[in-house]
Amino acid sequence: MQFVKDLFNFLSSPAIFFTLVIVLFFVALRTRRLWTDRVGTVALVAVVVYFVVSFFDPNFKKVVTAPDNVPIVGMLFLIGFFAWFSLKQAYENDDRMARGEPPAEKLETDEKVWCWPDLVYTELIALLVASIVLLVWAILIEAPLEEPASITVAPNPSKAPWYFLGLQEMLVYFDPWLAGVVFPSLIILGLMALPYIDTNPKGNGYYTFRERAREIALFLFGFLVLWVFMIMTGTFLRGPNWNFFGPYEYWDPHKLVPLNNINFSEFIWVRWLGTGLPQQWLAREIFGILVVLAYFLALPPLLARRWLNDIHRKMGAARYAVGIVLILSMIALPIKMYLRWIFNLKYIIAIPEFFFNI
Amino acid sequence: MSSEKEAVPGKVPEKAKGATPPKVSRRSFLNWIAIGWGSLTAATLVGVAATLRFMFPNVLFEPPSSFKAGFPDEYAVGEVDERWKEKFGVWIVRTTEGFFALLAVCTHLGCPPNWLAAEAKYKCPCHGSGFYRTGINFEGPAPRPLERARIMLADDGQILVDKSRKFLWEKGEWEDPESFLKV
Amino acid sequence: MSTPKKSDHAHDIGKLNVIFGVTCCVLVVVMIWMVLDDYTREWKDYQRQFNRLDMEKTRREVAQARAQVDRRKIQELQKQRQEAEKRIEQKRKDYEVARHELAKAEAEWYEVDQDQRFAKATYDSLRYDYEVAREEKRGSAQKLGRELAETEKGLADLTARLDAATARKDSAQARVNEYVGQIAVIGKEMAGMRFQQTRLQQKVERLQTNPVFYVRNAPMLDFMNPSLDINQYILDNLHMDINFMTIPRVDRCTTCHLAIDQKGYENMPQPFRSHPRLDLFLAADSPHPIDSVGCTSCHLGRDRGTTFGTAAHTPRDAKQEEQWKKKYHWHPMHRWDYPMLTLNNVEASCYKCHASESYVQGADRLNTALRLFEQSGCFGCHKVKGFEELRKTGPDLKYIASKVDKDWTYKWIESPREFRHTRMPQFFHLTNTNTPEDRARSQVEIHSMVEYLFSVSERLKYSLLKGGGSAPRGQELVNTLGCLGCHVVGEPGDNVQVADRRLFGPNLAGMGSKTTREWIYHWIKDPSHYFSRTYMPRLRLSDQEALDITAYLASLRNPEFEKRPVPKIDPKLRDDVALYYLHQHMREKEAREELQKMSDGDKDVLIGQRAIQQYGCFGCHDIRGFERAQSVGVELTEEGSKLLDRLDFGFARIEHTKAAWFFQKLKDPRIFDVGKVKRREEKLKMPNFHFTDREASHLVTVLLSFTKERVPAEARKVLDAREAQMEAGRRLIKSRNCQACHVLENTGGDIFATIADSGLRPPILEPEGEKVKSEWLFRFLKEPSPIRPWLKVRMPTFDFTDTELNNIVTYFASRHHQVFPYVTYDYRFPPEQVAAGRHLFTVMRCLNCHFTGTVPAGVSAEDLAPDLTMARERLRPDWIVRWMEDPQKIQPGTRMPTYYPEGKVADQLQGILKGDAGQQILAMRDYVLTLGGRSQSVPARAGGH
Amino acid sequence: MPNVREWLNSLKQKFAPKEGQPPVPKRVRDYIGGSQIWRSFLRHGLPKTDRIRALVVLSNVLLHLHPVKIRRSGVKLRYTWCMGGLTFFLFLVETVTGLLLMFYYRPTLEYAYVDIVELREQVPLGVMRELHRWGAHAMVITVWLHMFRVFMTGSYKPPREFNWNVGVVLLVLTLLLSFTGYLLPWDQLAIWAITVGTNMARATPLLGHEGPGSQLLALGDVKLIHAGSDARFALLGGRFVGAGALLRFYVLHCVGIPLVAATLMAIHFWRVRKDGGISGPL
Repeated sequence: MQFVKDLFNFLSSPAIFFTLVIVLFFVALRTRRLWTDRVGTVALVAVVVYFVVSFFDPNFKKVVTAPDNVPIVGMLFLIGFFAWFSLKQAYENDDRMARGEPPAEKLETDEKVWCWPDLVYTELIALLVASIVLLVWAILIEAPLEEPASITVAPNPSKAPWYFLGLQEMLVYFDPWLAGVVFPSLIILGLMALPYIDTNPKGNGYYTFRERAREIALFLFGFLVLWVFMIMTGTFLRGPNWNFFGPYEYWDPHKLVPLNNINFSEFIWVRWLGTGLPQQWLAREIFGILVVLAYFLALPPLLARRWLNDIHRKMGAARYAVGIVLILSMIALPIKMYLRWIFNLKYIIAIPEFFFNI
Repeated sequence: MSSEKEAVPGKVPEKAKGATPPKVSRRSFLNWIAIGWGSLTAATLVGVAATLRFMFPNVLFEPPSSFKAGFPDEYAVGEVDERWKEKFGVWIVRTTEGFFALLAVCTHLGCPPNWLAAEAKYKCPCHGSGFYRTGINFEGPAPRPLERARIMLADDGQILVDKSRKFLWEKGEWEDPESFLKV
Repeated sequence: MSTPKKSDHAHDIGKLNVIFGVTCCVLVVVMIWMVLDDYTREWKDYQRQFNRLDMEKTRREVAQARAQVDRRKIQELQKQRQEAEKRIEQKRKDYEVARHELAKAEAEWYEVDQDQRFAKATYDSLRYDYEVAREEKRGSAQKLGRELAETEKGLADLTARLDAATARKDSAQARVNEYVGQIAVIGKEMAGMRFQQTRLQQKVERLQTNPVFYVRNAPMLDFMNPSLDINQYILDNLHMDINFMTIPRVDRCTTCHLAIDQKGYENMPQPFRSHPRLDLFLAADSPHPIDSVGCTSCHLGRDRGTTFGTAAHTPRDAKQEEQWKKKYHWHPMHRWDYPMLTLNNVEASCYKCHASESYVQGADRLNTALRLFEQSGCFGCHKVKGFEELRKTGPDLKYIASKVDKDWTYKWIESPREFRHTRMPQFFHLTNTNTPEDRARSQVEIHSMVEYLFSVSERLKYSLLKGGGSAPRGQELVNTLGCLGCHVVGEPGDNVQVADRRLFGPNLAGMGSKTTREWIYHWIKDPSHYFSRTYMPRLRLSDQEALDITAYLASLRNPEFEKRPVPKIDPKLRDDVALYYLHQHMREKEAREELQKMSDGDKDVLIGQRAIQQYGCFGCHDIRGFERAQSVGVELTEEGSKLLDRLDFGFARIEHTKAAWFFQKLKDPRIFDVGKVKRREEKLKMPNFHFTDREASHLVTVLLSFTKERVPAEARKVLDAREAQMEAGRRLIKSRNCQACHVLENTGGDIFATIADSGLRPPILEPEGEKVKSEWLFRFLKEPSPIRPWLKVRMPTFDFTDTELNNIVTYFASRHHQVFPYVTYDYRFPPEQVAAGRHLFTVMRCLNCHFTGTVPAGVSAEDLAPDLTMARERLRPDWIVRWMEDPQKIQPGTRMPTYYPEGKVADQLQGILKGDAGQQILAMRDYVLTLGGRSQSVPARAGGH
Repeated sequence: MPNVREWLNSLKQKFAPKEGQPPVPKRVRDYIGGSQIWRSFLRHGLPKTDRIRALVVLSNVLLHLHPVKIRRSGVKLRYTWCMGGLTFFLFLVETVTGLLLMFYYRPTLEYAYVDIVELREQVPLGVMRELHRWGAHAMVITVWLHMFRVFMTGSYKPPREFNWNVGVVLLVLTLLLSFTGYLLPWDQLAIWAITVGTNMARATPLLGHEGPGSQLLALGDVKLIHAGSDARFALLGGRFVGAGALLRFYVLHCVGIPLVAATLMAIHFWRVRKDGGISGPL
């Protein structure tokens, strides 16, 4: 038993877990066979069984049943379900369209029904069900209330509200101005820009995967992997001092994790050239600055010329520019994460004089 | 537009009468519209700015996080000064180079350590963590060095210690110019 | 369709455009007006003005600082620096090499240091893993243990490398320093010399009204980092009562009083002047630092106000009020209940934190005022928390019939001041009871009061005096024994202007008219027989002395008073008054019946008892039958916080302020009845104390000090163990008026005014605690015996209880941090030491003033010093040493010469004990201590010195 | 008294079963259904005919958000998940429970925490607080799922770009509503979650005092952006999470954000109809 727990603890360490999730995500997205009722049922049962069995572990139970973590568990199930449900429908529609039939929704589009009672009634029932769920939830589980607020005694760990834990998890890899300000703004801007960048006229109003594979892959990668998965990590796997703890590990505030991180400039000047860091910040950070500039300025045209030629042509320069910057920003997160895990890289550009660290 | 359509020869003087004044006044009307919308924009901007300004009160009811710690020449070189420890939880240490302010909070579990002048170390009475004069940990369970507070020179030449800004050694923040007061 | 349309619009759009344009412009203007109106604040003008003044001041200081810098030294340093630079120039190449080496060493060090830190972190983390694994008995523990050991080795290796790298770096640095070190040192030295100047210069720059100033303080931008800013202190401990709750004071006074807590602004115009007592207040090192005591906790006023008016300033007098009205448009702030105290009443605020102390250092006015409050017996009629357990002010009337007769008593009650100056107030024939009817009725009441008092009085049997005394001798005794410390002998009716403490006991004028020789004689022999709780001590008078004094006091008469008639009482009126009192608690018919049954004596007793009850005589006197009576006046515990609306000003034309009302009330307690139609029982009852203006205004301060403000324990003056010990003794010292004769705590010695010869005055007791042994002091106070037999003034016997004596002894010892007042001393007197002491004694001619055993004749009192044979019993040996070292330090002005000024030994003493001052003093001390009776018998211990 | 009796008798006579008349219940129903009050409030009979069904939706301000008729796919839960509707419902739940909580809750340092404890322990049906809090969490989840569904069905594509944008803003507002409410219990969870959350605002470029570029906003050595004048301060009304923050968050939570959100919701729903109803394949 302990071995299995250790294995799970080991697998859930950020680097491994994240890699597994990415691989699983891309493999699963393209595997038609997964999106069927049977697989869905099996997966649901498996996850439920996993939770039930894990409940016997005190450490697991303690974290999962913390009052404010209950909604997150619920959310994980709901999002898992709906992800499966939407993709199932998408693949079914794809199959239909492959057969030359219209998507399932199309069959029902042209026929109209009376709002009263069809819609209003279903709405009413939905409200009733929601009310019942909410009331039961409220009766059974007390809303969390801890000790009175104190500005001097910080709980360890101090966590943001759960829906922002993705951002807090990002803080491990990026400075707050990026993780807390720039990236959230980009997420909002990106979402708002979505209808203007995505010029694919297909897939409007029905579930489909094949017709919008790239859009869906990108969006789901952002939503499921970079947002929901990060929230899960931040909630369940981050303990005192924001150290990583496996699901069956005791949250020991004394746990020590070496943070032997090193800046890009140190790699270059200290390790590689052996000359020591230059005094002047521009000279010191010039390589990092060049790398970042190249990533955002040189990479897009390069991509446009080589691999994304068709997209570039279809979208036009303006859409392409906005879209690619947004996508590169999104990808920057996993890139930085891997750089950290593999090279212990702290900052690509580190100018603490101006609070400017990337 | 419509007047043009309806224009009939008999009404010519009328049209001329109607056409000439607008020619003068249209420009002036345009000017009035420009002035109007311009000032309305300005008024809105003032309003928005005033609302923003409203969010910054002239006085604050927060206890000051900083305190004045006397004049530099009141401190002896090489000494750990304990006069502010009880009230503010801060040691002020003067080296040959200058001053730094160490927070008297053990990095292990938050107890206040004591300065043992004879042994030249800070010793935490709770679990025995020991720190050098600089604040670097060398014994006991403390995982990291003591934290430094911002220190600078105030207007009147006194030392100003601001506890709201902390500098952590392990993050390399002791290099920060505000973590150390040069003399 | 047929009629041509003029236009499609209801309005002339062109006109609307114009109206729109104009409206928008007006809107902009109004918006800007709003912003500017908000921006303009009174305090900003003050701050700008202060900036200007401060800059001028700082400029002057810069000039001063510059003048103080040693210019020649600077020039020299500059020259040295140039030379050093030249030297580097000459060896440029070597210097460059050294710098290159240093850069290399630093780079290397940086890398090794980082490696070492990483290795340390890895090691720590591994150690944790190992500990956990071992504790949980995991299989991996062993492997981890091995790994840990290996890592430790690696870490040790890296640490060694780091040490080496550090050494290399340091040596490289040292080499570079060979070139530039001197320049750095010179630079540092120059900066140090110019430190003040630079700092002040920077301040001037900050104070300048340059573009930066205008941007920082521009409207709308001034939220970022304005230099004009509201200053405030939040006082969490000193709350302000806003009725539903108390809230912390937020003192914004320093927004305009910008330099109030800083030294050096004493000559600035207000509001920029420094506080006159920075040693006591506001300064960070004073007992009342500004950040915890603030301003309004003492001065009152509105803490949050930032304009002259809304801060609730209070003008000193009518003249200032006029000025303020003109200058600041000042008007009383009606919506604030606690306007600022005028300066003469500020000390009232001390009391809310220092109520636990009988004597507040620095608050002279409050101390005086509180003593007056106590001596006047205000607490007898007015309940005041903290004054409940005090002794009643007036004498016990238990034996009144043994002391005075009825006629005198009648006249005394009717108008005490006709007899002499006294604290006894006048109850009758006052502003609201001055009509003939009132007077007649008052006379009935007084008459009955006297009858009542005599009817309940016990009588003491005094034997007739044997032999007579001499009045002149008696007068001499009164003047020299020390009676004048507490009593004055004035003319009758004379309000003698002497120090308060000397009015502690009654004025002795008219004694002969008041009482008998027998009473005087027995009283001065032993006052407690007549009044057990009297403060009057025994002076251990011999029979003859007592007779002499009696003769003198009996000769003091007040013929005017003796001649005053005692009116006959109209029985009809007496019946009316008796009926009036009876009617108060029974129906008229019953009352009449009751009256019928009463004898004259009964009526007198009834009226007298009721009158005493009504006027509250028992507040100051112990009177039979009133042991449990409740005080008759308004409770004053929170009088200072009383709202102005609750004070009835009547028709009195005085200023409507609390202070003015109090003052008027004290000066003429019945004034607020003037012009009102009132029945007798409705009238104000407070008697007239005939306070002088000075006394009345002092009492106003006291009243203002009684507030409802509840200061939390943290902010109150809390006595530490030592102070608490001292406090009990201090209270006794105050209540027994010790300071009338002795100087103590820098005050007192009022009797000195009557003793011209400074050698004959009572001793100054400042150093007493460290000087004398506690057991000696205890015995002395219990049974005083003369120390300076030539003094005429006599230390009285106070008949303290042992507890009281202990309190006093502890007080003296604690004052000088003598933690353990009773100490055994281990005397050792090596003969050679004593011999040297004796030799010194003769050389220094100590016996010119001091003596051993008998007082030498023919020496003036001024030149006499205490008998040294008492030293062993009386003095603390270590004090003798300190005294010899520098008597002036202990008791400035003492006639004892300083033999060792600053530790130097006089020429003629050089030969003794190698001319060592310390040794000489010790020798003399030892010698002095052998002078006492038993000293010779104490053998020197083995291994003595 | 006699008058009342007479009146009752007259009523009895009036409703006494007479021949050829329908039974009493029906007559009562007809009486009520025919009364002016009833007709003025409900305007139409039971929706038995299509005309009345249309009238129900058309003549009711609450229901007229809906079209009279709707595509069959639009009512299929399989397609819509009903997440938008649930979000709106939860918003209403939050409004009502929040309003009730306001009767007991005082946003001051002295009382905030004890008021919450009182709600839990003493206030009758203090479970309102649980409803409010769990409803808030549920709303965050449903709004995410709503967005997820809208994306998966491509319903942001023309002509719904504008409404998608409104939706994104509403999503952000929902998070802000939850975030501002998180502080109000004034317990350790609240204060530190908000401290951690708002600490990021310190690093706002230019406008945060620890953000890149804030040093540029300075006049010589006079810093214009510092802890007392930066973006986080505007949010908190103080340098740290204290009395000012509690009050500001309370006002934003109870009035500011709900007002904006309600307005945008009205626009959102109206646009759904104007853009051709709930989306479906074209």
